[in-house]
Amino acid sequence: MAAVKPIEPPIGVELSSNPDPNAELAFRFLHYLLMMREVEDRIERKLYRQGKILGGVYVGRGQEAIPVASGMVAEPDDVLFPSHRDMALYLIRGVHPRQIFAQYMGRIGGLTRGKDGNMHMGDIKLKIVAIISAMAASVPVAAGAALALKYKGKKDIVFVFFGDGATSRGDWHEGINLAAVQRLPVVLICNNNQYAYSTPLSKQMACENVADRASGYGMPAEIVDGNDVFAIHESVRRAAAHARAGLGPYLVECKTFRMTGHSAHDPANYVPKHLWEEWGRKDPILRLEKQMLDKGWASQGDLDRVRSDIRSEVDEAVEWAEKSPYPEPSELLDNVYEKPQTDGVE
Amino acid sequence: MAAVKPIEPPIGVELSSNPDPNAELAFRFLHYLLMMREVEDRIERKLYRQGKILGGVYVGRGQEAIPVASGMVAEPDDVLFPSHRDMALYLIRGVHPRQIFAQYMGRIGGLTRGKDGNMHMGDIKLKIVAIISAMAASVPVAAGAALALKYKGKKDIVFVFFGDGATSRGDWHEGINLAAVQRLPVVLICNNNQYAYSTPLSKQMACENVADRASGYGMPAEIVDGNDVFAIHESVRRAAAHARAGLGPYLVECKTFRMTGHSAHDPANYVPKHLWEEWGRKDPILRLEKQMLDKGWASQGDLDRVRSDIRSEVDEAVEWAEKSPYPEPSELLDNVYEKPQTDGVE
Amino acid sequence: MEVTYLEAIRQGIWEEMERDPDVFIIGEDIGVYGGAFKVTAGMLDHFGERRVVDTPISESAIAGASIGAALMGLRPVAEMQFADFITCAYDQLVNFAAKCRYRWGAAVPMVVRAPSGGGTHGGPFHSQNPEAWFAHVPGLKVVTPATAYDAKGLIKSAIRDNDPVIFFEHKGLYRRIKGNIPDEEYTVPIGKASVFREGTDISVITYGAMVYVARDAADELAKEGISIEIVDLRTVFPLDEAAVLASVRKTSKAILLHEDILSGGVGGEIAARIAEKAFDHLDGPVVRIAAPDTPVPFSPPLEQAFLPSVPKVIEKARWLYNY
Amino acid sequence: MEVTYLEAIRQGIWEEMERDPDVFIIGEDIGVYGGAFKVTAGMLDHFGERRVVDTPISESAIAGASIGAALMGLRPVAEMQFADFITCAYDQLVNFAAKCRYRWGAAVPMVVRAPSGGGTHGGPFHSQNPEAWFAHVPGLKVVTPATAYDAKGLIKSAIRDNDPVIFFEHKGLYRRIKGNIPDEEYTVPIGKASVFREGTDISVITYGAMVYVARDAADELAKEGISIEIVDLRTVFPLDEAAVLASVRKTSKAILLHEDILSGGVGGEIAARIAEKAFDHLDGPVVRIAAPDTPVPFSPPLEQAFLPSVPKVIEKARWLYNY
Ligand SMILES: Cc1ncc(C[n+]2csc(CCOP(=O)(O)OP(=O)(O)O)c2C)c(N)n1
Ligand SMILES: Cc1ncc(C[n+]2csc(CCOP(=O)(O)OP(=O)(O)O)c2C)c(N)n1
Ligand SMILES: [Mg+2]
Ligand SMILES: [Mg+2]
Repeated sequence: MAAVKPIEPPIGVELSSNPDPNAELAFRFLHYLLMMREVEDRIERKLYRQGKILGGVYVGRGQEAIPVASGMVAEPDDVLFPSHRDMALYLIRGVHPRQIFAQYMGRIGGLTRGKDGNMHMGDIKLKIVAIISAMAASVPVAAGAALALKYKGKKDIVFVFFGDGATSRGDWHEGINLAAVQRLPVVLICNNNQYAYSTPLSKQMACENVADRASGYGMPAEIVDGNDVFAIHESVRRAAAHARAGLGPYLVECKTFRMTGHSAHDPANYVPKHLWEEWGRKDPILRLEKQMLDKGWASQGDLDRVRSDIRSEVDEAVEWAEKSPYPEPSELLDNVYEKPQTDGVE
Repeated sequence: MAAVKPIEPPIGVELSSNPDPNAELAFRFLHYLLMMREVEDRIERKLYRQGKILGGVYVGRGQEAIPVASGMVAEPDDVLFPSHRDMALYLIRGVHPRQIFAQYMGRIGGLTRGKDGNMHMGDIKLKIVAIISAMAASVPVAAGAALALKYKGKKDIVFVFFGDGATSRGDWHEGINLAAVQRLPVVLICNNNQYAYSTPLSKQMACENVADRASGYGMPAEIVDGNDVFAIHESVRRAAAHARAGLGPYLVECKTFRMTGHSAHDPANYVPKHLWEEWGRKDPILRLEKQMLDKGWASQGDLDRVRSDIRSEVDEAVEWAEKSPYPEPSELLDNVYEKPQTDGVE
Repeated sequence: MEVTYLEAIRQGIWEEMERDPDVFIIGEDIGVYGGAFKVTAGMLDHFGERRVVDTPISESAIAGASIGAALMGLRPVAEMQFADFITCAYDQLVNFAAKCRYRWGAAVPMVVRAPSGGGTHGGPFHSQNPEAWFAHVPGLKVVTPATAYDAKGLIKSAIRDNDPVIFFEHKGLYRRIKGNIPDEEYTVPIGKASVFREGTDISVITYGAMVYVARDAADELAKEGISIEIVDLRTVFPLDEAAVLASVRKTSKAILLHEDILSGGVGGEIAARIAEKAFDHLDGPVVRIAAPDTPVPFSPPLEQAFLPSVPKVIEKARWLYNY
Repeated sequence: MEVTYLEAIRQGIWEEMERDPDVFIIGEDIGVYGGAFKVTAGMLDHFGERRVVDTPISESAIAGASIGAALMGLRPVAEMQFADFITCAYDQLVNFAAKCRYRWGAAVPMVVRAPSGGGTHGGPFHSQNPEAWFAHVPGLKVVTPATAYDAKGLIKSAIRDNDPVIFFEHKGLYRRIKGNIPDEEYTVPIGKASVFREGTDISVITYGAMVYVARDAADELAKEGISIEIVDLRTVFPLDEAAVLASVRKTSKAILLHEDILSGGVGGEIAARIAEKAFDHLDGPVVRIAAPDTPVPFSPPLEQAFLPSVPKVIEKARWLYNY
């Protein structure tokens, strides 16, 4: 299968005449951070409230650095198992915002043609596996994908994403244990945003860090600032190198915070105010922008340009998606099985 | 509910005129060790081969010290969740060998009146919960029992038993995590006999010890020689004290070896010969007997007497069980629900 | 007093917790958040953490812990955040909870509440109707209320029942359906169907949200002089076979209607009972109306085509009437 | 060549592994031990550790890993040590495996082998017939062979199928049933029933171990001049409705027979199809014979009373014949 070329952030790249190699990387990070933020803001704060998007809406506001940094580490033939706050992974793999909006609106322009909604999207050609709702169900499946890559003698690896709450599921334990015993090439990326819906860590686990569980699987783990895109990039690169070297799974725990409700209908009154303020100051985008200005990688004008270009790309994508038709009712019966189904449908 | 008085090992007790308090304890240990060994030998090596026992037969040969020591620590009102190699727990709680043989033969004299077989026996009055076949399914259930004891403000605690292989089940993870988060009074006793059916530890887990998993639940754990009944007794006493003090779950990993096949039909050819020899020398019964002689707690004559008394008790119990009738076919429909069932049984 | 279906369930649980100190609730986000659908709203404040147990994301442990607590004499009321996740607790429910009494005489008085059903654009994992997966498990009882009155009366009976009960609450009814319930306390027996509407020409046997689809179809058909009797099963396992057969013997024509998919659905079991035990009374084929054998699709036009509809019921009823 | 039902399955898997390097097996104790029932005996030596994956005790991970490998283009053949433990993998199978193609067009070509059925004194957890729990899940196929010929032909078709297949092997048939199978390679199509025995008076529609109970009853009944046609479903989901209806239209009387319990069993679905689509051809009630709604008991006299028997079939058939 041909490798998938990520969308280039043109502005960013062209502007980094700066010799520091991190300058260009920073612009790439910024592009995807802002694109994810803009796409999800549009979904959660506009289209959902306008009633143009139905069903559950979960966004990764404040956590964007995790999928952005991880997605930039993954090679095009690596297999991704995003969770429900990892939008950037799709963007980096070249899924167009048009397709994403169409997906959320249940149009045929979406990745599932309306069969499923929101983050439940995948594309086997892009090597992105769609989650099911059950938290952590992807973990054993990711182990199996890794087993297949090893079976075929490939050097590709698997990235599987999950939250702190998902680690309480039996599937999380079984999947990681199997991957560890079989030394499968899996990078485990935990977004520890300290809440699972309304449930704080103290009611989720009795250990301090998700990483404390790694010893039970004989695997290495590291904890990283989940709002520092460069730091995550470093950690995930170490994890990927470990997995690619055939040394088995490797856990990266990203400490972050969910800067919104669990889903679009959740005001999250259960979150103490001070946490919003505290973590608001740690916003990964503001942080990166400041860094870029401080290091002289970009001018305020550059940053504004990136933002405005993204905004117009997203405007266009929403328009496109709204024009994408709904599926025909007849499609209801398509693709239950490989061959058209005759039984149980009249 | 009235506390259940264990069967006294008369000989043992009366003989220990020895001032050392451990002398009497040693006789109690010996009684239950030998009784479990004798009962299970009779089941596996005689009745099963004679075709008098049908279905699966799993015994704890070589691991008897684990249920014996643990069962002696448990207070009569503590709740026990035996696994399939913990026969001594039933004996200590006062289940008569007659009932056990009848259970294995599918007679009404058994604890389940023939509804279920072998180790699948429980008695809520004795506070012993019957396992289901699915490994580790008892762990979340044990957590719930502990939750109930805490809910009622009792000081009683729960003991749940499992093997090394069972720790790979999602239920094991979910149950312990819940117990840890809720700080429930559960003593977790692992018989690490290095095999799960034909599967060695190396294919079961990527960590060296089951105890390595404890940190993931923020709970203490200790590793003990699973063939040293006094050592296990010490460890389990510490664990029970911890749980009874309201400090949450505590894991005791007992390193031992399964001195037989997985079940009566398994020759276990997959086990390297040297392991049989090595562990045969560590037999917990021979070890205790030697200790009792060395310390002058008992004479060879005493020990022989204990053995022969047990043998005749078991002979009598088998006779009794063989006379116990099979259930009437009409009992098939009893006890599906509290009230006699009318639907689906025409 | 008129209350919503949701409020009726909430009141039922609340009253039982007031009445019996051994009743407690356990599940995900049921405490400070009051549950994903707010069925347990206010209970943490009123009853405290001891009796409102927020758990990790561990459906199997929620079910297992409920079993353990029930074995010790408590009466847990567990919540699955969505019925679809009950699959994660399947072994505990069908093998542990269901079989304890039969195997060794141990009672497991527990309730598992599961918000089920579609029509809410929930997609494949927030819309399923899992009742048939449990209406095949001796030892369990499966309850599927359609009205506010029954919802309250049945949740109270479920909590008092000494056997494990799976209680399916239809999400689409939570706030859409209101009903008058008495101020004084009452219960509704598990295992008894009710005649939701009397009729003479055709028996429509159904439950849950489809009761209202049947009702709307019956209103239309009445204008054509076709008299529909609607039997609301209320409990789908064990079945109230007598009620079903009585209605069919009266009307001699039967339609089985459910939102769950056709194959392996509860309707098949009931149609089979009719075809075996009311055969001589039948004046026409036993008709089934159900969702097609597909996952539940997300996009509105697809979901609309998926769900059994009033026109579909009218069409089939006309056909059967003229048979 | 004459082989046992067990050996036929073993050969089928073996041949497919020889034919297609993407086929591999995964499960507990399937390697050095050759599986609890020895179905995979010799495969580790012949195919090596890469293609014979021994796992921890993790049914959900076995199912999940099979899905992941299948998504990557391999063809896993997973073994549940006993069908009863498939409940531990329920979410992965009914929510992940079954729905991938429908949701996002991803093929999941995997097989889950599950030794099921009673009559072996296995008790409540080593005797169940879980097919109905899956014959209600669109996206899955559920296969239940009765003969050595079909067992081999169907396991080969299941492995080549591009959709997930749950393959129930009846433990009671493993060594008891022998059959001649061709030396040259063959397959048996999934989704097609077969007429196990031709007859004219009554159609007995069954599958798995009960095919032989039906056969023995038919032999007896033949002496009384009652001619039984036996339809072996072979696949219970999706159903071969056409074959069922064709037989019933011919005989105009139908008995559904299965070892699984009555309520919610596959027999109900088929009886319903008959009552709806062959109604005018029926000359008598659609009779069902199945185990009662109880767990599977351990003690021989109880299990004997539990399992559908030849005398029971004879009695019901006589009654229906004279109806
Ligand atoms: C098995 C299961 N139970 C419950 C849910 C409902 N649910 C959806 S997301 C969520 C919280 C997940 O928390 P976490 O894993 O920390 O991820 P986060 O949303 O915080 O990123 C819950 C309980 C689910 N999806 N799956
Ligand atoms: C969920 C589940 N899968 C498979 C089995 C079959 N089985 C019975 S015992 C056993 C091995 C258990 O190993 P371990 O937990 O180490 O206990 P041990 O027998 O060694 O004492 C297996 C695989 C089972 N009982 N439950
Ligand atoms: Mg979280
Ligand atoms: Mg073991």
